[in-house]
Amino acid sequence: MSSAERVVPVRGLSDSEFRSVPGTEARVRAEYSWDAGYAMGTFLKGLKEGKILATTCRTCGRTLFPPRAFCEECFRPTDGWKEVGPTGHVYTFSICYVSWDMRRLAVPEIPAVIRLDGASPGMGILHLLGEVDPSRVEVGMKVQAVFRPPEERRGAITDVLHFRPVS
Amino acid sequence: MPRVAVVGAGMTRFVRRAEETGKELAWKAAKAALDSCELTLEKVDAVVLASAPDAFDGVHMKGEYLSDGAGAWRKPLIRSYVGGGSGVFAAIQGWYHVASGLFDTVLVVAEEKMSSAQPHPQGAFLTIFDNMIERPLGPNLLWIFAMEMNAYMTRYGLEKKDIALVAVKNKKNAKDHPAALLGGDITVEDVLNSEVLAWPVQRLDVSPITDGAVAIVMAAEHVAKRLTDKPVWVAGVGWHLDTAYWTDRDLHYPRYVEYAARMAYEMAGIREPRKEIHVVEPYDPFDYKELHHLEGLLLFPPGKAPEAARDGVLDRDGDLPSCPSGGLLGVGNPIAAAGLMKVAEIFWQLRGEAGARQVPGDPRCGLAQAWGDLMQVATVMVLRR
Amino acid sequence: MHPKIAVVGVGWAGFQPQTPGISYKELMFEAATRAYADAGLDPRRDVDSWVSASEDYHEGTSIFDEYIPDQLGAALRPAHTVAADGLHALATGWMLIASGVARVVAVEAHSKASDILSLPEITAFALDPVVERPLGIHPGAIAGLEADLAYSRGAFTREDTARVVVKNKGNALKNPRASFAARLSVEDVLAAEPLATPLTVLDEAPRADAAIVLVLASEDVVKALDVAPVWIRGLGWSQDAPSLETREWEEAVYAREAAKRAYQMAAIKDPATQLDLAEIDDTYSHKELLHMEALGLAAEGEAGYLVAKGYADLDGELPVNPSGGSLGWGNLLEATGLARAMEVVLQLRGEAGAHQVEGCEQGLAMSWRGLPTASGAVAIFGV
Amino acid sequence: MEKTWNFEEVVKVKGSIPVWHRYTAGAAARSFLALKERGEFLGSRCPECDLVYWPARAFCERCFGPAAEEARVGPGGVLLARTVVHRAPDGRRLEEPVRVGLIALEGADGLFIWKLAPGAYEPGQPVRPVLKPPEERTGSLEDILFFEVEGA
Repeated sequence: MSSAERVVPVRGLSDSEFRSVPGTEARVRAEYSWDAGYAMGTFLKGLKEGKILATTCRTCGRTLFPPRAFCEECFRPTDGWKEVGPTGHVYTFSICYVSWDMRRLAVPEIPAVIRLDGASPGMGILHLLGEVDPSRVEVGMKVQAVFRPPEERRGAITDVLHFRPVS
Repeated sequence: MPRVAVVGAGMTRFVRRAEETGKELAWKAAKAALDSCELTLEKVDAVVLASAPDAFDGVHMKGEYLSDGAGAWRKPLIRSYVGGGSGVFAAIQGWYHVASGLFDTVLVVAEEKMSSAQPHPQGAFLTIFDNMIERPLGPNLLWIFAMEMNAYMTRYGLEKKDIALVAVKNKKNAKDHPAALLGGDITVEDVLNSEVLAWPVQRLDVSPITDGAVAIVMAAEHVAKRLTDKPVWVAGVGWHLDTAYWTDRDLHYPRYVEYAARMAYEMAGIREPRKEIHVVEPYDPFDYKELHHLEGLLLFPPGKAPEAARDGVLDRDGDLPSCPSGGLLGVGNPIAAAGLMKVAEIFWQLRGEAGARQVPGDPRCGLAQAWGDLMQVATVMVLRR
Repeated sequence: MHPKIAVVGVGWAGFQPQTPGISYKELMFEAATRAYADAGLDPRRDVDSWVSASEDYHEGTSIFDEYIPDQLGAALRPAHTVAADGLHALATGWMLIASGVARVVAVEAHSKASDILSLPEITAFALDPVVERPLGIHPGAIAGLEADLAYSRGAFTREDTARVVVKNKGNALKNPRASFAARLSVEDVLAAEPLATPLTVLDEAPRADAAIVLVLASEDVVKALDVAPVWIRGLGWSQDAPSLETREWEEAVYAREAAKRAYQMAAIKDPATQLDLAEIDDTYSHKELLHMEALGLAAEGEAGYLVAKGYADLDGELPVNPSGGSLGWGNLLEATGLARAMEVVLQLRGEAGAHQVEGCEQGLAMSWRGLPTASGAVAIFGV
Repeated sequence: MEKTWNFEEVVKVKGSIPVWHRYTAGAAARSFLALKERGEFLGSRCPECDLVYWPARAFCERCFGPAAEEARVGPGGVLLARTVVHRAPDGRRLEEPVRVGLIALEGADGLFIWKLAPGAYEPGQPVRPVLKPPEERTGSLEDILFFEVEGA
């Protein structure tokens, strides 16, 4: 018996067939209001005040970022808070031309992992780069957080508009 | 440890939009796997199931929904779940179901119907990101791959053309796979000239949205020997899940793959993987991932897998054939099903039943690996004839 | 002969209708910290593998297994999730140890149901999209039909099911973890606001938040630890047809099939006499009675009568849900089965407190995966 | 680390799973088309187990063989159980509760749950479906308006 005999056919549809064969559609309301918890809740409130907060672990001496209530290496509660950033550097980045639902973007987005000054080495966060020509972005580039004006902040990650190159 | 064998495998064709429901896809693959070893459903003691996010098929508790299609009517079924790593994990799960002594014959089924998700299946991936600090940024799944690829290229000074060879190889290999959605002859230039989605990721670096299902049958030694004179034995299994804080990790090297591989190698008694493994199916949703994973599997030093691709080592007739099936890039990527397809491919290769895809040299030991989550989990299975 | 594997640590957090100010990660961390302390183990050094039970749509996150490792001490370790109940996770942990791939496994399940704003719609999203969902009804209708069928065929009476509510919420008065404890009468239950007739809102377990962690260990590890082991003697899980159309409506076949396997493994021939207590699914009051019969704790058609005469009371011949059950401490989604397992373990250790069942040596935990499934699991524990 | 003690300071973050879905009917398509075009209840039969499924299925859940033979069922049946649902799908209290029945369709082996017309019902009553007018049918179960007592 060849492997071909163990591959069974199925019917692949064209996009228009897919939309016209009998079937149903559903838009489930799947909505949530997640408790941010004491670590992330404090971090989000810090953003509202223009501060980027990390947690610290006395056992391993690390400054953990994004902040958490526990040290995953030592398996113990973290001990305190430390302000980090707003400067840091680009660890890696992309120049993205499509949205999350695969529509073409007029202006590309530049997501990056940013390693913040003051956090332990290797600790970073996902955010977008702005106020920069995409062709000039490079790994290692020094950047800093650009906050929204205080009255526009909501205690959310989007209180940081983006990171821009340090001039 | 008791010996556990793979004794049968079957799969559906991989297509872009299946007319069949998810249950029907699962049934077709499961039936094909049972038929391949002339087994009836009543001889199956338990079923294990893998499928990636419920948000693709669009059914909450998808494992319960799919259970009848997977052959689990009034049988024990557990759906394990490690994102993209689920396909190979399902085979690991089948292994521990049998190795625990609780079951003799287990049907392992992996199904994915990604086409159900609208407006685009990528939308489901938005919800894999951290709900507090990442989703509000509107992230695209491509972001993390692109950033990992960039970190990999930057660290080792690699160029896109070094990596594009993998897409060329896999799509070519897939021409010989009867289930393939995207086999064909393309060139490195085609990859480099394809639409830029999220630099450095371009259209032809990526595997497509796919529907499909794969199933295998696993059995304890005394049953396996009755069912077939060519059992393929599970020699080693390994899996590791790294921290959820992916932005705290060095992305240029998948240490969780190395840890999973070491776990499997230790169990299999493998000391020199590059010499002892004859055919490998690393997870290749993107072309660079195959290289990344070959390095994590300790088959090449970090940053050196692209050289192997360039020198033809990874070709079907090379020294270490990699993704002879055509992989996710060529056969298609119905997430969990694609992972289990890799186990099925090693099964067929070690039995010498891979037809036009058969690698030369009478391979006796092969490895299948899958990967998933936020660049975070690796699942590894070593198989021996 | 199956290997001997024991529960050597338990930990929990929550058991409240809401856990404001605490994220699911922090809830899990609290439960895990307690469980490792209870077992006297360091997760970073002593635990080989982790299993967590979760469902994406209950978390609001796709591929939720991404977010389990750190708060369990499982970062960069062999950890995985099962999209199943906590008892399936427990069975998975058992298999990992029995297969020889691990000696110590931590099993986790949690509910952060208070984070979910649209739970009934999500529950209905588990129905078959083309064959069942077009009906467009609240999923409670399925429970209503099942109860009505049981009454009309004379399996038990409306009053019998109300007595289950009275018993379980009454038992809950002695369990500090039970947020929904109450002293009620049968009339109170019958007169409550209707949900899906004949069931009222009091017949349904209200949802709650909690996290539970159990630590399992092989016999050789148990010997080296300073703990009172509770052995896992039997395990079984099964499901009937997932479709509403072709499943058995008069009998909980999933429970019967799961129990058959668990009893065989534990060499139990007469569960009603060989078990000293049972913590079984009571997400809806009538389910406890159906489950008692399917598990062989009552003969067919006798569960209602037995509950009425006090057989299943805390001081009865076979206490059923002495903890108060889900009607007493809430529907914990995927964590429900593990909460039941924890209750049985605490009972067998003699640490159940005011709801302690005297002199118990063998107990059963059973879970149902909830509407709209016909899926469940059984575990037998003994000392 | 201090937990939040002040309820006013509890932070919650809202979100959703913002995808919707299109589902093909697979083998059940023929049941829906028969309903739409001819007002018929057309199921399928597993020849091995002699089980009749409605709506039609590709495979038999019991023996795992194909369930491809056509089999006509209903349209009438017997009401086995009924419930009055006082909750809307989103959990809110319904002003006008909905009646739902568990129905054994004639000739089918499984059961079928569908809406009942207003009124009082007793288990064991014969019931029959009322379909939408042919021009309004879309080829889905929603072409069945409700079931009512036979002879009502």
